[in-house]
Amino acid sequence: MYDLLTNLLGNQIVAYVIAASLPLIFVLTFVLFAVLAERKVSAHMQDRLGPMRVGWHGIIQTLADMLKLLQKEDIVPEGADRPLFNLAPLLTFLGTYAAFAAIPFAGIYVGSSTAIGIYYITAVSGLVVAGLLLAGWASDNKYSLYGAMRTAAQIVSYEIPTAIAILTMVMVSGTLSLMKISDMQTAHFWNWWILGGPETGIVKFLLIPFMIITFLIYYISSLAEVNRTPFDLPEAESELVSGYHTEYSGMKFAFFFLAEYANMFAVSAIAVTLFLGGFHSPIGYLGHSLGIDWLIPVEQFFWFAFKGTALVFVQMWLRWTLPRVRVDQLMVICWKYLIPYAVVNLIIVGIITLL
Amino acid sequence: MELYDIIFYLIALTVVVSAAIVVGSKNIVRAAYSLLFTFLGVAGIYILLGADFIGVTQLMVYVGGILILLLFGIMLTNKVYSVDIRRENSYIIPSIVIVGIFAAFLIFVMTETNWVTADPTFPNTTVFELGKTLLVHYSIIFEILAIVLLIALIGAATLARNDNKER
Amino acid sequence: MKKYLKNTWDALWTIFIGMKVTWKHLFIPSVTIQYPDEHRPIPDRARNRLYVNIDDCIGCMQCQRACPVDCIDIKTVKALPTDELGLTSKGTKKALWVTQFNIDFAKCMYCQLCVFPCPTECITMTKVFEFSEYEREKLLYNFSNLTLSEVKEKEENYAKFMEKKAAEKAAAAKAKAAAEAKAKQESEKKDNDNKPSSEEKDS
Amino acid sequence: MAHVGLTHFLILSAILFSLGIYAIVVRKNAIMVMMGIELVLNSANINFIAFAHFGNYGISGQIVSLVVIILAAAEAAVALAIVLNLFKTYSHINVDEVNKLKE
Repeated sequence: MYDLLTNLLGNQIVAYVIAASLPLIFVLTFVLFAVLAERKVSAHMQDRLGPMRVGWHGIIQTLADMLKLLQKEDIVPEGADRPLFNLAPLLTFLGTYAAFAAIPFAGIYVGSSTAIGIYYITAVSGLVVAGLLLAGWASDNKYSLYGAMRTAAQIVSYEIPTAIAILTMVMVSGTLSLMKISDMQTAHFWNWWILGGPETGIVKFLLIPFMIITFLIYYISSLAEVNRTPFDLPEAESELVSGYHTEYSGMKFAFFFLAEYANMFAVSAIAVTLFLGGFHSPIGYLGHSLGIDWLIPVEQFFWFAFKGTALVFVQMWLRWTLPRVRVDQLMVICWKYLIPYAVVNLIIVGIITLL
Repeated sequence: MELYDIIFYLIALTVVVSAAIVVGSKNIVRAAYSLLFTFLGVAGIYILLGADFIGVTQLMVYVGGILILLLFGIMLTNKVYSVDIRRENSYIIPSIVIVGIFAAFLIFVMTETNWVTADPTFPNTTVFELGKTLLVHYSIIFEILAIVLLIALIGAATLARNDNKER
Repeated sequence: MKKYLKNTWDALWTIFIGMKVTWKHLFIPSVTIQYPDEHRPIPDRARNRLYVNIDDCIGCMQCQRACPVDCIDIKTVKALPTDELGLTSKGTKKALWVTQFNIDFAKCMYCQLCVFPCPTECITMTKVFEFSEYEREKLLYNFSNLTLSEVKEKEENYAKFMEKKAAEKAAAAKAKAAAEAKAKQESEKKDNDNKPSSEEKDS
Repeated sequence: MAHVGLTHFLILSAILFSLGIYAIVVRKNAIMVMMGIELVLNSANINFIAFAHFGNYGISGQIVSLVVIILAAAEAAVALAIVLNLFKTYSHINVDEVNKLKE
């Protein structure tokens, strides 16, 4: 992609900037639709209708909301630490957006071709914790601080099962590069890692149940990492007003909102890349059969966005199915269930791959 | 390599300025968040030096671990609402003089020594080589590190535990 | 160990059951009524905005007295005997001009207590409930059908009438007093002729 | 300004090291002292990696810095536990006033 842009524009730096801002366009469009989808899905699951008045079936409701947020007065609480208060939403969004640098959207587009993509993504998610903790502290509000402390404890704890699940996949595939992991699962869906990947023979069938367990562990702990229900204690409306972003309004609140939804897509995208074939089509490419070369990246991008959005939909589905867990239950789920399963799973998968 | 130079100077400026804020800031939470930028800048320096794995490890351990730990320490040991943070520094001027002399000496040594250098290479990734070296030549160190980490964790948990027997 | 595994399995299985339920509900038609476009039928005895049929009002002020929040403000002027006020629909004769009948809906709490005491059933609850306004003054409803000049006229008429009446009364009283005094004088004349003027002054 | 070479990185690390030492010497708050230690460790790491990059010593420098990072993590955990204990005993964490081993 860089080479293409560099040749097109004749300037390396401009090419870098454009290539770096492509995910931003995707994130913004995704958030516009995801917020509406969240409201619609929640409404229909509760036999309601959701927003109906702005546009046909409320289709531009999010746009109207964004306009409203942009016009809102920017309020900073009196006791707040002003520079840190302003820094927090930026830091949170930075941590989320930095993860998009290593996610391969299509065969020709990945922000950074680094060979340690998945490790990098795991690392930069630490910035989100710092941002949220900062938001809670700088707000000078005890509910915000409670929310922030809960976020930090929760994300730091759930990073362990996430990391072990990712480690399992790294061990099976033998690379840290998300692009290479994607390319291992070419074309048809029986090559997806959740169905044993490109392994052959008995190993493939032995791997399937453990891959499904790995996927479940990753998915559950990623839910906790992006603070979605049933793990949304940090922003529990009924007890902490709305946690770390209680005091934020207007544009800064929009940044938190953006970061939250972008994060939802980021973890889904990692799940898709690791387990569900990445950007590869499950049923073969139309571009190959028609002989049109430029159609293939478009198809790849479509499949990637489709799979990612499907997993985001499952997150929303779970949100309106499950109640919120208590703090002690949260820790029990992490330390007593997810981590032992993840470790045992890691060892078993290791033995299977040695076969 | 002009872009390389510009990026180096930008990152070096970030590192030095944010480290100065860490050292000089009166507000301890601001110091901690300034430290975050120092860590990010140092990670950038590592990546500029072709050590991508170390750079990301720096990000993971320092930003995701140590900084959060420091912040927890700050929030648990200071009364957050009443500003009870001990602010004043001691012996500022003698310290500045001595540290300044020390820094000047260090920089003198660094610039005047004729270092033996080779042409730098930028490997695509260092992970493979690192892993091989770590598990072949440095395997005992690797194991000892694991044990040290385990002991440190157990020790930390024991130290920070509430002793209910005393009450 | 067995319990541990069973716990895990139960957790996953019950999550899937819950997800099945929500999935079904995703396709159940929603029960929402889009309010400004569609209305639910309002029950017959619902208590909403008050309406006063001013033609039937006899100005008895019973509703004003019944109101617990004093949102009704009625002023009346007595009619002249020559005025033809007509009858209410129930056949009661009206004797008062209702010059002011204000209901402040910003205060009204829709308790319906004003409706029951009305002898002519002229104040009633209607089904209108959407009458929000941008300015509070617009919630002060005036039900009186007399214009300001008419009100002034009635008041002046009544004042004149009262003056006239008072004058008549005074004259009558004077006449009566004079007659009485005369009678007394006449009766006293027979006894004593000394003080006729003081008696006249007193009356 | 010259082409960025080994010396630039070494000077950067020297400045960082001095700042860290200054923080350790001047600050009274134990957590600020810990931050100073982190700065010093980072500057040492920069040196190791710069020599590994510009020198002819292969990848060993990076391994040493990896070891330093891991030890820093262990150190931070233990130091935080000690600081918490100090706070429990003295209800402050000023290192110059911590002068009793036993109550």
